[in-house]
Amino acid sequence: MDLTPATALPKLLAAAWLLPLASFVVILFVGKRLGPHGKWAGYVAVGAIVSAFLLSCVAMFVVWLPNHELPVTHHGEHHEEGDEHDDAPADDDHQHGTAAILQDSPLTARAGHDSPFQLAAFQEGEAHADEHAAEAGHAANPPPTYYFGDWYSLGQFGNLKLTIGYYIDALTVTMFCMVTLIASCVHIYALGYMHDELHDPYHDHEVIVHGHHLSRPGRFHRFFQYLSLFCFSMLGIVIAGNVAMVFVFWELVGICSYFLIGFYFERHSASTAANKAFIVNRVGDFGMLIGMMALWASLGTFAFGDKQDAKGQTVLTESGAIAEPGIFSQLRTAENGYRLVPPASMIAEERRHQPALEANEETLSHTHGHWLLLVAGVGIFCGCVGKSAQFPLHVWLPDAMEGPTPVSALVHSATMVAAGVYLVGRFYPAFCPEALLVIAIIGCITLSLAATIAITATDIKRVLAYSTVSQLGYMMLALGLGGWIAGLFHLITHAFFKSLLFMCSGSVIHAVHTNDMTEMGGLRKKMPITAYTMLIGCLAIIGAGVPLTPIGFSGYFSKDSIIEQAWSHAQTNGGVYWVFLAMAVIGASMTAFYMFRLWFMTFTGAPRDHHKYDHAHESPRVMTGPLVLLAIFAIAVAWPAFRLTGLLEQAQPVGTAAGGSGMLIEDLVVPAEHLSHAPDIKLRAGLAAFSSAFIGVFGAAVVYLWGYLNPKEIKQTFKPIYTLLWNKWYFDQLYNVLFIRPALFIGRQIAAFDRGVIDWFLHSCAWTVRLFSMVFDVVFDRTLVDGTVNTAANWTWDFGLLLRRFQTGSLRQYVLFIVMGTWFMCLAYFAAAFVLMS
Amino acid sequence: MASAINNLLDWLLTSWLLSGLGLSVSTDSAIGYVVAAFIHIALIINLVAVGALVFIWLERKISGRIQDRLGPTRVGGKFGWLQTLADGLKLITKEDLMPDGADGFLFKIAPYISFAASIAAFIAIPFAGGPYPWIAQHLNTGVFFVIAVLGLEVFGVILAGYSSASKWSLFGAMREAAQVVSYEVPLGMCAVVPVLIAGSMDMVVIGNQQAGFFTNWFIFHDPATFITFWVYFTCALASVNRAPFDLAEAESELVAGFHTEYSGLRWSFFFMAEYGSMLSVSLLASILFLGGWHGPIPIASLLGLTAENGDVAGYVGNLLGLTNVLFKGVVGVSVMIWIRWTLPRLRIDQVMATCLKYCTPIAAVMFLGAVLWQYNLPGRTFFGLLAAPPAMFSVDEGWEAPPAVTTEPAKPAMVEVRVEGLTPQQVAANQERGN
Amino acid sequence: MTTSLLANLLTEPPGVAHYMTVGAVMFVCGAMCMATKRNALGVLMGIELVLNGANLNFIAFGSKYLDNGGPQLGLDGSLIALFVIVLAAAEAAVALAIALNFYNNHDSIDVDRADQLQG
Amino acid sequence: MNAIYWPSVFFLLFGAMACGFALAVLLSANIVRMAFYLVMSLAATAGLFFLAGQEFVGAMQLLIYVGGTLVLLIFGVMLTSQERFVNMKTLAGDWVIGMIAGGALLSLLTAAAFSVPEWRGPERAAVENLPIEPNATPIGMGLLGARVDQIGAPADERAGMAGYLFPFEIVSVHLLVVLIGAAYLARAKRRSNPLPTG
Repeated sequence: MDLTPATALPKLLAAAWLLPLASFVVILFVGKRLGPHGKWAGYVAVGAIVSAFLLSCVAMFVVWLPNHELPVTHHGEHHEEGDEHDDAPADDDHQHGTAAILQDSPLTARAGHDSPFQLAAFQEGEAHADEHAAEAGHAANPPPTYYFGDWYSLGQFGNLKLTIGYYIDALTVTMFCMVTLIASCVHIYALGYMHDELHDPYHDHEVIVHGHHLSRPGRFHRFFQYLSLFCFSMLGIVIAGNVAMVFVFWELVGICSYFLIGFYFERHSASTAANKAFIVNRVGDFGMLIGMMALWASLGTFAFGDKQDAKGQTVLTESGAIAEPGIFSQLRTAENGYRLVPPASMIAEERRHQPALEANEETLSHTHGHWLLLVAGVGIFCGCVGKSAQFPLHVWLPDAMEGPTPVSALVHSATMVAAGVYLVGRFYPAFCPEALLVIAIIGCITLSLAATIAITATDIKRVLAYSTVSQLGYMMLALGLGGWIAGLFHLITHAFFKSLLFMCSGSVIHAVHTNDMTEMGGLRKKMPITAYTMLIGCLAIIGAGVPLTPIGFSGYFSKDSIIEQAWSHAQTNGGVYWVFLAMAVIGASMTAFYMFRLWFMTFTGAPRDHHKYDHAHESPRVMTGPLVLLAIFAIAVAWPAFRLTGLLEQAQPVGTAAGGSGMLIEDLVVPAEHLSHAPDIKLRAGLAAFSSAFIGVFGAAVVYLWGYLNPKEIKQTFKPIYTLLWNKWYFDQLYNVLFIRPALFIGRQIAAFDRGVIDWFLHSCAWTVRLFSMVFDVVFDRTLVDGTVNTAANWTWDFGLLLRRFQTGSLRQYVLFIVMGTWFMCLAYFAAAFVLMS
Repeated sequence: MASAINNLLDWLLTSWLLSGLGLSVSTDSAIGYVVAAFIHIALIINLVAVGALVFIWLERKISGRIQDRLGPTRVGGKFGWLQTLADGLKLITKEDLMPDGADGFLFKIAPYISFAASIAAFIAIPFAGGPYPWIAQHLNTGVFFVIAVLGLEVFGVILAGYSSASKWSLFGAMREAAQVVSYEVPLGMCAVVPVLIAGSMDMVVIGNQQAGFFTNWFIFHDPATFITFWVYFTCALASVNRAPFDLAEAESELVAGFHTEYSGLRWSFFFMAEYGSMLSVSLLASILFLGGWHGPIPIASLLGLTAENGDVAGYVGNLLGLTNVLFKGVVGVSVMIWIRWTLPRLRIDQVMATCLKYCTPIAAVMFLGAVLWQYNLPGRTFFGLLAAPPAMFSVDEGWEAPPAVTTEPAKPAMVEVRVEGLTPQQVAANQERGN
Repeated sequence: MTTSLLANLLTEPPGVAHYMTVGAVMFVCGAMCMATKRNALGVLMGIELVLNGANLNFIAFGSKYLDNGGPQLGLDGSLIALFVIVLAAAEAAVALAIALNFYNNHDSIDVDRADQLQG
Repeated sequence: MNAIYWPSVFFLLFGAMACGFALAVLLSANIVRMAFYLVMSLAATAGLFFLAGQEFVGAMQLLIYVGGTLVLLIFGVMLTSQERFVNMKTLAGDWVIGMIAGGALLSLLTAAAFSVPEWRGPERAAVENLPIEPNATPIGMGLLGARVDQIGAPADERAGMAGYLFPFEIVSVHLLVVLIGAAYLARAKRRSNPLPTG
């Protein structure tokens, strides 16, 4: 097989994508009969996902990496930068793009005062005067290589084209590897974790039916069936080539999460949680639909990329224009130097309103287009808010704990919540700075909010859930502040250590059969592997590492880059924008606090519940194996040696690295991402991150390890805050008051209206009709119709009676009839013949 | 003499009978018809009647010998050879009884029906072949006709059994009816085998095809025909309900079967019918299987006694053929008698089983075997050892096969065809000349 | 007139019409048998007669000794007659079986008893 | 003043027998006699067949029909061994109706028979010297699917004049079915309560 990416990648990734679907179908139809209680269904699913992972690895290491040279990353030492710009690709339109950036990048436009870029330049000294071009050079990243195409066209309605297509770039491949790897681990882990389901009947101790534990047939095979479908959907989102397809698989992911969260649907809590997740997601999807409509109505396409030929080259028209431009290349055209400029189709409306200004394009204010872009961006982001459990819609994620722990691991790390962040990253070119600001605000709120809640939670999985929310907030914050690479970087690293953490907690729960940390303690001796892998996870999530050196856990690199981005953003804009930075830092320390609180409470100290402690045991190898594997990844995945960031940089949307300036909010500037590598920023940010994390860990140790402070007293002291946090900021209650109650109220009103007015109207109509029909019945039906029919029937009856006489049943008379009949017929024939003759 | 008869009839018919109807008839052909018909009928009736006498005497002697007795010895000097005649006289002089409650008409007519049927079979049986065969009516479906008419004999038996208003008679008749009707099937199948080989149902043709040495007899044509002959003989025994198939007159159970109530002449008619049909099936067997009027050694043709050498030679040759045929028939009848006095009587179920379980399947298989043999070894005879004489390829059917049809899967029997245009009148004239 | 008719009958070859007349007589007799006999077997015999009457016509139309340039069936006549005979035998078998059943069920063979189909 | 044509004499004989015995069948009340007359009538019909030059069909008629009627007779005797069935009188009313209908039909048929002049019969000279054409082989060939009587005819006349192989096969299968069916119908049933009759 030829390994040219244009042909090989779609095949490989499609195979990797469809394998879980195949296993889903197989298990769906024959799952129950696969082995005892469907035991082999698990192996089917595991086989599918593992082979998918292998295929992804082939795509990554055999096809992608050899064919695409990694750009040298800037996340290492900053002073490499000088002798780096010469190996920036030097093709024409790139130069042109560079020039464009130079003349109308917001930075140069506002050069002279506190442009961090100039500031950095000055600090480097005059000797580096020629670095302007260089800086700008890799500030304006080249258009990323991607492979775009359609596998199958669902149909074309006007210019609305619905296709099953692919958009494959470095990000896609990376996500494929990450998702399939973690999914594989989760699958294998679940083989062990779900073995109770193999018992037939399975006794659910949390559900009481007529005073007995509910006993039902095991659902082992069904669990893996859902898992497979889940992976299939997630991979579908990752590989999707257009928004419509994204939306389809988006919903698929939603329904899968619904199934999985409600896996123990006999438990009331589980079913409600599933409903909650589903409904909350619908709210976000509504916004997403709006965004899609806005985009499609103005751009007329759903496709991400431009139409490509078999060799992966963009198809051009004779005039050299792109034949079928996708969303991104319509929004960021080379003519505009890849700046986000509302295309003519977006301004058309406005132009119609201002015919006078028809003449010259420049005088157009473009506000209309900007608003449209804002709506589109925020709309799309709404979907991401829903999926990634951002601030207004974050309430579903903690409840999603009701599902089996492997599901939580998958949902929280690789698949569902990652989908939101991934979509933001994918859509990044379409977000105008205002939209990014919204994203940043939402992310900031989310991360602080979730972190605070996580501090007080005692349910081990709940803590992890809130930490997930806050980490997602981090990612959103990074993306919103212009740190595209930082955000997605954190997405990937977080996927690893968060799944690790969840599996560890699952292992703990598996051992002690409770979620409540207050009943644990000292488990380190009982289950060392779990304990230390979890420790690794905690260190990774708090971003432990030696500051100012490329030594540390994976979280260290990603979180630091986020904070650096926040710092440079704050520096660039100043003023209120410092809040983002503050929140990020404080959130980091809170993260450290509650993570280690969790670890200390679970694994150290004296066991709080001896019965459970004695009962505890290390999990089987099938569960600890994935833990170790993931721990290794959690440590090492982000090391510069592996050039993950370089991989992401390959996929960075063109023009986004250069940041941009607000269109509606004039003084909003999204700084170019490379500016966050300025040494002073790295210095301060690194120290801030480290110190905050250290403070958090220290605090946790003081309270929960050494016990200098008694948590209960602290609770007493800050009771109002504690209750506030304990009740999760009363969000559920708030929504209950804000939405649910009103909804119910309105519903009742409407129902009353329905009964009182509509029903009354309908009933009266029905009554009238009935009356009329009764009259009609008597007047027309009974007399006319029935009369006719009855007369006909009577005639038939009489005729039948007549014929009845001939039907004597006597053979001999029949013969006579035949004879006479023949006779008369022949006679008639002859008579007729005679008449005709004469 | 013929002219005298002619004139007499001429005068009678013209002057008296037909002049009243206002038309005159030249009776040349009339006299031919009448005389020919009378001669044929006389010959056949004599054959049957005398045959009956002889066979009854023969049966008595044979049974006597078989039972270690002498049998009739006195009447007519040696061997009591006039014994049967005496019995006949006795029968004629006996009172003709008819039971009360009998259906008079049917009771009276039944023996004659049987007798007529068994005589009618002889109409189509040739006694000598050649270009001018000795045959009452030359039918080209002779075999078929004979078998059909033989089937009619049982009819009279049933009428007799029914009309005598006696249980014994009725049972006997029922038995015979069932027996004969079911035995007609294998009988017909067996008769079809030689027809298949000859490619004609014309018994003259069949007989002529077996001309020459005995190796050309159809019984030796191939194994199938060999077995078929014996099956045929068995079925013939049954269809003329001779022992061991004579359940119709099982003395031990039914007093005398269908002719319990009969006496005197009518009774003797039944017997004549029985022996007549015995003879006819034997003749049929001899013509179908045993070469008919051709002896084991073709003396007639060796001596040049054929029609080519003049009518007299042909006549003498036909006489030889007649003796051949009759000899074979008598031998057949004697074997029947022999069997009767040797084998015990079967039960009715055994009879039926013999027919349905053995004779019919064997006959069917033999038919198939004959077909395959004929298809694979056309033109061979004597179990395929010898080449068949050209006569075997000639079929005397009036219809001429044009080349167009030979593309059809043509039976070897139709390879070479001669046309013989004979109207009934000419046939009759031939008979006349022959006599 | 009668004389000349008889003369023609005696001196002229019979034609299709004569055969048809005989067939008609047999046909009518058969039909009348079916119509008048109360004995099921009588009805069967009537059927046989009817079939023979029809057959006679086929034979007549198929025979070339009766042909006078009128419409002719040729070989078809005898073939159809053959089929009629064979099928008539089959029909007789079935009819007899039916009659036998009827006799078993009603122990009678009076067709007038078989009038359950009376309207 | 021409000579008697003896075939027509025989025709008169056989025809008279056929018609007479058919009438006898119609008129006699005794089932067994009816059967007897029937056989006679059929035999006469066979004679008519012979006279028409159809020996094969005639022989067939004798074999099958007479055989079949023989069976008929047997059944008749078996069934009607009880006296009450032997003589089943026909009602006078039936006679009247039957005679009317029959007469009408007969007149109609005879009229139809003599309505076509070509059917009156051929010229004596035309048929007197016709050769005897045995028709067993053509019938056999026709049943095998080859129409030897059509060989001379031009193609358009022969179109659709295929042989009778297919009907032959159908009839054979039909016969088999009939045999089985008859055996099934006529099998002895042990019926505890006979159907309500009448």
